[in-house]
Amino acid sequence: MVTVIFIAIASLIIASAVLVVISREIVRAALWLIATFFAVGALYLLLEAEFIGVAQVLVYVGAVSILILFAIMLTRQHERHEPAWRAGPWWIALAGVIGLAAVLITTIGAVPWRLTDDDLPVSRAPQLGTALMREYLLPFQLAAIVLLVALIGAVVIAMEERRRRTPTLADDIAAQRGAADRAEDGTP
Amino acid sequence: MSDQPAAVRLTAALPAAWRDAARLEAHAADLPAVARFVRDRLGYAMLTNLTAVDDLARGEIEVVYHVVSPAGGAPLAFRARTPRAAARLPSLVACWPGAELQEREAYDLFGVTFDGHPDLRRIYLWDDFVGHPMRRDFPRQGDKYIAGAGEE
Amino acid sequence: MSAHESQLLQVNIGPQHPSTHGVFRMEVTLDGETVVALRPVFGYLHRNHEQLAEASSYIQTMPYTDRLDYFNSMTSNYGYALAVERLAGIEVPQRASYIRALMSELTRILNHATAIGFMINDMGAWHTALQFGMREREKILDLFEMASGARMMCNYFRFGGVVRDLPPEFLPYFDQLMRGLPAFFDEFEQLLRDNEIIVARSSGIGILPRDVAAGYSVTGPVLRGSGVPYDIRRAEPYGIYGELAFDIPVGSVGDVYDRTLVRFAEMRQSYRILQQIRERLPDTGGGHINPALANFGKQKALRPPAGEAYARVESPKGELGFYLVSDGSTQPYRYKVRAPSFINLTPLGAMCRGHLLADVVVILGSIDIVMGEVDR
Amino acid sequence: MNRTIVISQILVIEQAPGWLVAALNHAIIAGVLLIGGAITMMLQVWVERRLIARMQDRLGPNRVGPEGILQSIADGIKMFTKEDIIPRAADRWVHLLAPIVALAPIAMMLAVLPWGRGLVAVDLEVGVLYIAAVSSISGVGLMMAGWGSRNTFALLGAMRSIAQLIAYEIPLIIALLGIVLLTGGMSLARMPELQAGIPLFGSSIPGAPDLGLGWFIFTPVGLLGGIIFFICALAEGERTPFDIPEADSEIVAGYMTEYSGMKFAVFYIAQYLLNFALAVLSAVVFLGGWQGPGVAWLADAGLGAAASLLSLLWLLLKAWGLFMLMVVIRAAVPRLRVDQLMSFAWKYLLPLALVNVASAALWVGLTEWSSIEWGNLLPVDGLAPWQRIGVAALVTAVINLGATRWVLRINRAPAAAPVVVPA
Repeated sequence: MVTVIFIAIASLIIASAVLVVISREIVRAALWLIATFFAVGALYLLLEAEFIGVAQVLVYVGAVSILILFAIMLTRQHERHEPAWRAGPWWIALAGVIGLAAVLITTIGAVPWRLTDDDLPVSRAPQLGTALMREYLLPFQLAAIVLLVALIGAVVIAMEERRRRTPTLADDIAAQRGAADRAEDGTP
Repeated sequence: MSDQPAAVRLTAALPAAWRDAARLEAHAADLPAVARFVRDRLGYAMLTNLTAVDDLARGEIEVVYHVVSPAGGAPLAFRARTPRAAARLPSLVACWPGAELQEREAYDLFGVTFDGHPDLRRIYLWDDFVGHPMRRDFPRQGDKYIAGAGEE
Repeated sequence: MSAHESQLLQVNIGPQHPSTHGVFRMEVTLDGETVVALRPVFGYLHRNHEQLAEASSYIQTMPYTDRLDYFNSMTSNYGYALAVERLAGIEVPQRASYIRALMSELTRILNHATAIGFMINDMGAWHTALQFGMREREKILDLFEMASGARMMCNYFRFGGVVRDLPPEFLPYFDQLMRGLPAFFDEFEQLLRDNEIIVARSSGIGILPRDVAAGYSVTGPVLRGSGVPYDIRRAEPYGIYGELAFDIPVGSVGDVYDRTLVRFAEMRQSYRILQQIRERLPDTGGGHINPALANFGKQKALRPPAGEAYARVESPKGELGFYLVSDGSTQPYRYKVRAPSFINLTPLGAMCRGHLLADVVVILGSIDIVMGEVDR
Repeated sequence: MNRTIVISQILVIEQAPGWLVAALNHAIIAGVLLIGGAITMMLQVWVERRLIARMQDRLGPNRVGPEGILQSIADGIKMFTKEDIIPRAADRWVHLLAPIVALAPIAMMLAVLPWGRGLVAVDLEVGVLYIAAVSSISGVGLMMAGWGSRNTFALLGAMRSIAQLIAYEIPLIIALLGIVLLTGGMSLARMPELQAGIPLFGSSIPGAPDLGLGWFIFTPVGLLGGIIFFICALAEGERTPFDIPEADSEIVAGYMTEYSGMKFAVFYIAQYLLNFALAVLSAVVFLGGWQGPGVAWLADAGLGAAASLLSLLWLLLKAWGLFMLMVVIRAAVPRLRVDQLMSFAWKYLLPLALVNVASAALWVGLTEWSSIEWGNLLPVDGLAPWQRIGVAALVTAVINLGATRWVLRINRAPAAAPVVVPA
């Protein structure tokens, strides 16, 4: 039974991942990417790693992909023209893929996988939290600093946006009045 | 109609501007000067109404400007005339921004071109409409836009 | 400018948009949600009203003026009647003038109550404010029906007076309405002033500064909201308005909030005027119409002498002017309507620039337009 | 869970394979929840229309069925029979799938909500996180709708809704986090169980009767968290004053502009179901869930089924009360502007929610830690549990009140006071 579900989920992951690559329209590719993430989340649930599964959905589907979609829709004019990607000869791509596959397969083969029934400490939320606050405190705090920097960057960009906002009629009049006042001060 | 002292001051200040001083009818070229005087010296800050009248008998179109002062009182009316065949007047939008839509309306319905208007387009009718329907000689029936016109 | 400059977006608001108060269209250029440029587009309801009037006799146009501002047919009637009376030199009896002013002020209350309601609706309130206004409007429409036989297209005015005198049941019902009005004003104004979101959405929005308001030829509550105390009832009194005591409320900043407050204050002033009219109405004389024109055939055969006349009334939306040129025949040679809704739209683009898309509909709502008048 | 297995064992032959029993179990429960959801949605629409009509001096729908209660069914039939329009420029599949992607996660939310004493379909250990994760998926549906319609208004609506969902999800989750600290776990099913007893002190006073009133809303942490959560729930559920994504007076209907017929109805159902799920969630987390006077008494008397029924009634009562509060708010206020909405989330709710988490941590420290964990700084060992709760309540109340006043003060807009001057 579990095997059947696993095969279903795995084929869903592979199919949608392939579709991400071959989709001609970038928004559709992003939507397939979301499907991939979601299926990966389901895979975690199948492994009874509830926390990781839910976090996967929350972070990747709920935040990352939506930001990707948002960025695509904001930056691209939503008219439909065929993407013009003719990136070099095909054999370079093929060589790259084969090389990457070779590296991955050798790496996966070289890792001594620990296939035991032990309750792994990271599978449950309390253990995960404790681990983050004890063993991995420094990386955790560093990640927090990275996020803070990103947040400040966003604020700076937003400030710049605000500075170049379109003036209203009242702004114009106030500016004119200010200029007139300055001119008056200058004359005597 | 017109406020007498204001009209008298106007004719006295700009004696050369009038084609018919009794009706406060200005030469087309002097219209901006009249407008500025009316606004700045006489205090008529609002151009409340702008009307074109098609004077078919004389072959001219008269544009009437009603201006009022925020301080109150009756409106002052001054006017200018332009030949129907090539109706053209200087725009007063620079003086009164409120003239913008009204001049577009006169352009659309009467075919008076206002020189210096920032955005002179048809306002009610579509851009490829032919003719100016408020002119007195515009056919009231048998319009080519009415399907089957002229068949009966 | 900078690397992250976003693309401009062209949006058509209208002509079937829910908040354009009819078939009005605005071509809006957006930067994100900020309005960079806005161009109003007219003409979807254009029916060449002026041309039709020039092809009809004078009295035939009277019911047609109802359709200009279909919310306020009484004031439209008044402006047209005034213009023809000036052109033809017709006297109006005192009682008729009182009835006319009574109807005008009722119209003002009706219009402002619904205009504020519609504006708050545009802000996204779910019809509650509008229903408050509509409830009062229905009562006033009952009065109109008693007097004229019609609720919205009243066609009540005639040259030299009104078509018939007030029926006997009118005044008791009117008194009942008047008793309820102060509570309505308080309740409605509380709804606005005590609602933080409405205040936040309306103050500082769509400012039309005092310096430029007059130049744009705006009139009515829009002009007074900008702080210019200009009211035709005071500036060039017509009818009995010279004898009545009332204040002209003005705003200080010229934003949407000011315009709304001016409308509230004007409703209270209209209530004051109505009280004065109600006191003096029984003592008025002269009948409801000039006897020389009491016969409808005489109205039909009216031939004003050649000449021109421009008459204007303070309609609830602003200065409603009628310009007439007569060539001595039974039909006007030139008939022009100076529509407040239309001309108040002149500064719309300037007022909306720099604000958000959500503010556009609120600013439009605060101008209070009716498409029958804009497109004519 | 156990109870439902019993039910399906009656239905299914004893020898059926285990996976079939499990599948049937889940199918039955899912069916009950979804049919219940559909009926709830119809009732919601009717209640909303009637209640708003009351506030506006109108009658509302009163023709179909007694008091118009079947009006929603009539509307549903109308929706079914309407033409399904797909704009020519639209992305066909994205346009079609969008309503489904929007509705499915919301239906998934219903699975982990504890509906009554012992009535929970799936007791997920990370229930709170699950709710947050699943509700964020529906944003994808809205985005698909906005993009797939190829309509400027739809795109604007989708942008707005995503911006809004992201902005309000953060204070929403942080508000829940405070309660997670208090309960020491993310299981939604456990939350009502921890809210037994009497207000504020719960079951910490020995001998006090179990009134089922130990709701978190009665603690300072729960009160602030509950208010923040409810406001965020209004925004997540796109209710007025936060119905900006579908602001009909501005952008027609937002992402739903190009939808008609049944697909429109699916969006509609999704929205009302989300509102109800959020109301239930607020009730579960802050208002004691199914706890209420009488539940514990019935359970002690051995009437387990009656206790479950009463607890279900309590929960529905609370949820409907919260939903009606949403309706009243809708009738009373207009909507915020986009920038006001954003600044409200980031400048008011987020700081308050963060302060609330700190308060919650302090609460836990003051009520549960021993003096060793305090580093011998705080001699708390000698105090009885209820005394410690009293101290914690006092401290957190001061912190939360102070923070609220501070946030309100620093964000006060410069006074714009245009006044009418009679001329």
